[in-house]
Amino acid sequence: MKQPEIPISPSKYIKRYLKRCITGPISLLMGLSVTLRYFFNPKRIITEQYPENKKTLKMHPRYRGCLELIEDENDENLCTACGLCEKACPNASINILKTKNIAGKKVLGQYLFHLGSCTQCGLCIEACPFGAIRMNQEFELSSESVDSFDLILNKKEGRG
Amino acid sequence: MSSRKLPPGFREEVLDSDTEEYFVNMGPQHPSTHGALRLALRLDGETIVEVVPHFGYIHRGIEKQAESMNYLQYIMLSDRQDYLTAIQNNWGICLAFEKGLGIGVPERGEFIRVMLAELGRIASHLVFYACFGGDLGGQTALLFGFKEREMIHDILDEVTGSRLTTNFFRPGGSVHDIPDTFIPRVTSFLEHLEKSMVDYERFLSKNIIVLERTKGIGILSKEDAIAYGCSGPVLRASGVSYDVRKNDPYGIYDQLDFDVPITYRGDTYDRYVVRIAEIHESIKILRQCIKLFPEGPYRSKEKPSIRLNPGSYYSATETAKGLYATYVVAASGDKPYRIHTRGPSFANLAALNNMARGHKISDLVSILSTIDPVIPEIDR
Amino acid sequence: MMIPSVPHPLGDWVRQMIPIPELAFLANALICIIAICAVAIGSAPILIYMERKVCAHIQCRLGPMRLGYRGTLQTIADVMKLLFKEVYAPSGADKFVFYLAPMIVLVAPFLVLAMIPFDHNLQVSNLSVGIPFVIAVNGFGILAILIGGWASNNKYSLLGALRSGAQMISYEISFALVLLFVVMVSGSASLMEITLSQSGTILDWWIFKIPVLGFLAFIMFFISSIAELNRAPFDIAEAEQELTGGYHTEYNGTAFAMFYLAEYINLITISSLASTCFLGGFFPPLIGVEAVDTILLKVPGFLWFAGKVVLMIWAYMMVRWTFVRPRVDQLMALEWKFLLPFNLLLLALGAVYIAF
Amino acid sequence: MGIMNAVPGILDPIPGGKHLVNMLDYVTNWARANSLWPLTYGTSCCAIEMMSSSMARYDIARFGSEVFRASPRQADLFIIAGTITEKMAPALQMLWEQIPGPKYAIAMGACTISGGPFMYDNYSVIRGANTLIPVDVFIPGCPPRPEALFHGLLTLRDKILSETFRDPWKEGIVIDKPYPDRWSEATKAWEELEKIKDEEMAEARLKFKEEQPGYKSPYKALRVAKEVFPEIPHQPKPLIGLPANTIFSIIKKNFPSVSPFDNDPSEPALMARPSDMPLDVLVSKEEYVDLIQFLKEDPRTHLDYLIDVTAVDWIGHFDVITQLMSIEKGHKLFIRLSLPKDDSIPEENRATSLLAAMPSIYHLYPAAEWKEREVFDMFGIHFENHPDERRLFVDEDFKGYPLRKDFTHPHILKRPV
Repeated sequence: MKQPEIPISPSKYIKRYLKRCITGPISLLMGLSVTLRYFFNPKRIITEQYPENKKTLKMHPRYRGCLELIEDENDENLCTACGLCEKACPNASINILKTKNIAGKKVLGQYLFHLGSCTQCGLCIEACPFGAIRMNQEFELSSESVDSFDLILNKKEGRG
Repeated sequence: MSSRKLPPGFREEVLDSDTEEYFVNMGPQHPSTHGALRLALRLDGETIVEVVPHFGYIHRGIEKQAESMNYLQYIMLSDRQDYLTAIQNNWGICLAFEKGLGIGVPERGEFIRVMLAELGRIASHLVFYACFGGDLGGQTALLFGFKEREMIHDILDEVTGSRLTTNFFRPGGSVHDIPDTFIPRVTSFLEHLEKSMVDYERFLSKNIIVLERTKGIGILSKEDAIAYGCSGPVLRASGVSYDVRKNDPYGIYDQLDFDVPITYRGDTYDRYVVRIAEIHESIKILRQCIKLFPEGPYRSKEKPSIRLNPGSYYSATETAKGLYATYVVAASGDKPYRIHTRGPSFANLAALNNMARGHKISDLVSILSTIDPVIPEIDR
Repeated sequence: MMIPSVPHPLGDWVRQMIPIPELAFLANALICIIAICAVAIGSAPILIYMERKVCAHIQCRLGPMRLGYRGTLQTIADVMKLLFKEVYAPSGADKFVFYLAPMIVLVAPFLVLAMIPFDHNLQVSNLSVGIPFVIAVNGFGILAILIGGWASNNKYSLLGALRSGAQMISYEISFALVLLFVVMVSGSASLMEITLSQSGTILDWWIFKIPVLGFLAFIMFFISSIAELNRAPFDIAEAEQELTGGYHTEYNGTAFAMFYLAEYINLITISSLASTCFLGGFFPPLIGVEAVDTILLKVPGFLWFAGKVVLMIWAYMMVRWTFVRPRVDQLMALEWKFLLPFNLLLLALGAVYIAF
Repeated sequence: MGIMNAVPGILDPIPGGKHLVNMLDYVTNWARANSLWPLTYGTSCCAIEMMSSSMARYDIARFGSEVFRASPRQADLFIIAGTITEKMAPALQMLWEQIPGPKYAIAMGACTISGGPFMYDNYSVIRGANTLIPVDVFIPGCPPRPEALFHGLLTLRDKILSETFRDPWKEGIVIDKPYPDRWSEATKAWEELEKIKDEEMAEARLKFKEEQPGYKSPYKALRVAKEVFPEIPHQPKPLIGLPANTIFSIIKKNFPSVSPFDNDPSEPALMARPSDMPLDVLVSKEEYVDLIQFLKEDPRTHLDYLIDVTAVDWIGHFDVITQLMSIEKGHKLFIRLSLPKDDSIPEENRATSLLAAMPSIYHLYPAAEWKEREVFDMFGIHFENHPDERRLFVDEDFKGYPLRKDFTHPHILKRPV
């Protein structure tokens, strides 16, 4: 499976040989000029130093981090436990656990969120008709145990 | 020799009986197989006699899973196919859904789509530049390519909310409108990119070692390129001018003025040149879009639940890798009956054996990187 | 035999203290060995740190930053971690040869270092056949790579070793021829003599002394020494993208650390050789202006020597992080089609230069 | 490490030896925690973010981890970046075994924690990397940002710094259960709690009803006003290449038995076909190859480019759709072959046997080789004269054909909602 060798005349060969002797080093020097320029110009460094820049590091407002319920200062949420987000979620990462309040009405008992399987697609937020959930800007979520990824998002039972 | 049983997949007869051939496995974990691809090599010394790719190391059953998801949820899975240009996959899927729903996209929505898709194309080609340089042994090129790509992903992050898996387009438009900062950011990015590309091209394009290693290597003839179903830059480098954006336009590509870069030798270097030229074409498209960017609604009316009219729908888009075709079979209900996607990498990789035969292992690496495959798109 | 032949104060002191000449000789030799090892091994982590910083700055990033001031302790942590790692040989490997290779790999650079004159009185041994000795010993490193690759029982390692063998044997020729050129023009094979022949101003260094030819010879030396060093862009034996690590694919822990350190110690030796043969060794770059020269002369010679070595190493690093790797056959073609003819031509022109 | 692990036993009883051991601990942990060399391993999206994290903007080198080793023997850290499939799992385990200890693993992304997007209704994805190798740190996200990876690295660093020679590094435990269906588990547990609560609350609720019979909650959930968007109909792009009726008349002349699949064969109906929907013709098995050969060679149609070969399982039969295109003219044609399922195979073997056969078009389009293999692999349709008919994506000994509608697999977890 050798590639066929294309026959080439000696004069052409020598011409090409000499040409390469001259253009080759020039092309290499051109490459070297780029790296030298980059080496001697520390302004080009674009590194963001993550743990050190924690204070100034801000995610964009649309960034999809971890799901959270929108709560007011009394920890009251807007969720009506309609279950649309649950249905919209592609891999059942949201558990709406309903309960009955004292008046016998179905309200949100627990808003359980399985971060371990969440894919941050944002479909739940699009599905919510009440604007009760959002994705926050949190990204420092790593943990040593899988069980810590089951989050209860609501602090209080839903109103209803 | 002939009595020895060849491993599965190999089929060529032994040609050179003087030397002992041996078999080497490249992958599934190997620094230059671009993911979980396994290449079984049949070598004669360092010369490749035959390459047999083995797939499925990242086969995630996306097509099966799609049958139990609704249409909207499937868009999320399309991100995970060609993750380098997830945004273009979103578009391809949404095009097919729009045909089934009979809805269109307002003009502003189309512009948003084109701009994000072209940004995605630049990002993907920059990753190609990076991997190409890296696979040739120049680690610095690897970092150069990613440097500008980060800026694109920062823009995508701001617009879509995620760096890679954007999940941004919906049938009829997109999830959000673009933020006000988008246009100025893209403008300044394009200026920066053009400046950097001068450096980057100087760094690799004329370098004699690169030329020596790529010119005349991995030649894919025009006929073979068509026969193997190659598409995208691989096809265009072989002298076939087929670009879905030009030859079968979708979106607003028929209103934009751009060229389809094409070269004729079909070797590794040409594929590199085509991709670099495509970056410049994408810059041109983006500049036009910025100039023409209209006001108005960014999406058409949302449907409460997406149910396609029963039937089968086909859409073709040009992603950075090539022809990305979606075939949706819809029955009643809100779930697709079957979704099949034709990933460009799958067909492009089919030509690998043809290209790599008779070359050295080092060439195989550079040929593979100019095919620029994304393995999850192949395995799905 | 390494004989501390050049009289130096420490040697004299040892000879005074130990009356038996054989014992004094042994003591002197021991001191030299320890000193060389300490300097070479001690500077290897510094060089690794330097390499990581240089490549980071070329690539617009920062490099190690978090350990010590701007990451200065990073390589120390690396080396210590490697020492505390599990060590095992792959099944099917030839265990004895497998562990022998990383030990051999360090021998060659140390032997070469023994020949290098760091200062007027700072040389382990002043052999009259210095250059032939260096050439002979330097080929020793290839042995380690060859047997290491072979003993690993891995096709990638073997391929790497074979590539390396072919490469080293080819480039040894032009490496030797360039050194021969230096021997020819300076009229001595002793490294001390070569250095002393470059005394005077900066224009008396061999790189500048012979117009054009000296510089060409230096470039030739530079190219062939990169191949000798097995460094990128000529690192086809390692070729991470192709062979996942080549000859040292199967090495881990301490054994790998040896290969890792050897690469940098080799860098020191070759750079020392370059500055000895071409850059005036320990002589300061005098420019012929008295006021400046007196200041320059105040700096001790070994510091000048170290400075030149660092400069050379920096050049090697810049080249490494700039160029892509040629293919195996192209590397051979470069040697046999370009470097060797040029070298022979250079040798002939050198002879003409001496004759006239 | 055997010798070092004996150190505390020897030194601790000696006065002052405790401090020595602590010092040794500190030094080794310091070295290990700050010099984590990752293995170059990545399968999908997360691998790209891992690469990004080593690039100029984020620069993992600041942590001393830019030394990505291609060989597992020199690595310390296994960043499992990307989905793990059943086919990849043995390779992954082998890589882990090849890393010399002390070694650490970071599971990056939702796929490695739970299977992520591929958790439910999936037959090939392993749910949780910790079922294969012991994982130290999990990073959620799909994919996690580079900063999140750094946070994971720092978490791991803290974990390493807490090791001592008294309790030295040892290989962790691999759990034997995949990531469970937490949704169903939680729902079940909640239901039981609810039952108890209902019982407990019954009285109070009755009392409440008696006290406030017409009680209405003062709270009313407000719907977020949705933006109104115009309704825009779909506008097909202008036709490219030959129109459907022309193609069909060319076919009809030579192959009279061919009929359009989802269209009226009459001329006006074909003319009215939307321009962006290629013509779909139904062909018999006998004429299939001949028709394709004719269409490829006829200069009018010149369908020289194979887009794809795919199939659909309609419970009773398979439809195999061959999608062809003409590169220079641009028109497309779908050729559909309806294959009845082989009824002679007994019920218990149907799932694992090939149920239909059709001719291969490999000799016309080399591209068809892998496409047909994929159809064979996914649907169990045999291609006659195919050069290399092996499983493509799944293992050679995989039972069943995944894309059939009646496919079942023990690993499949049904999505509960």
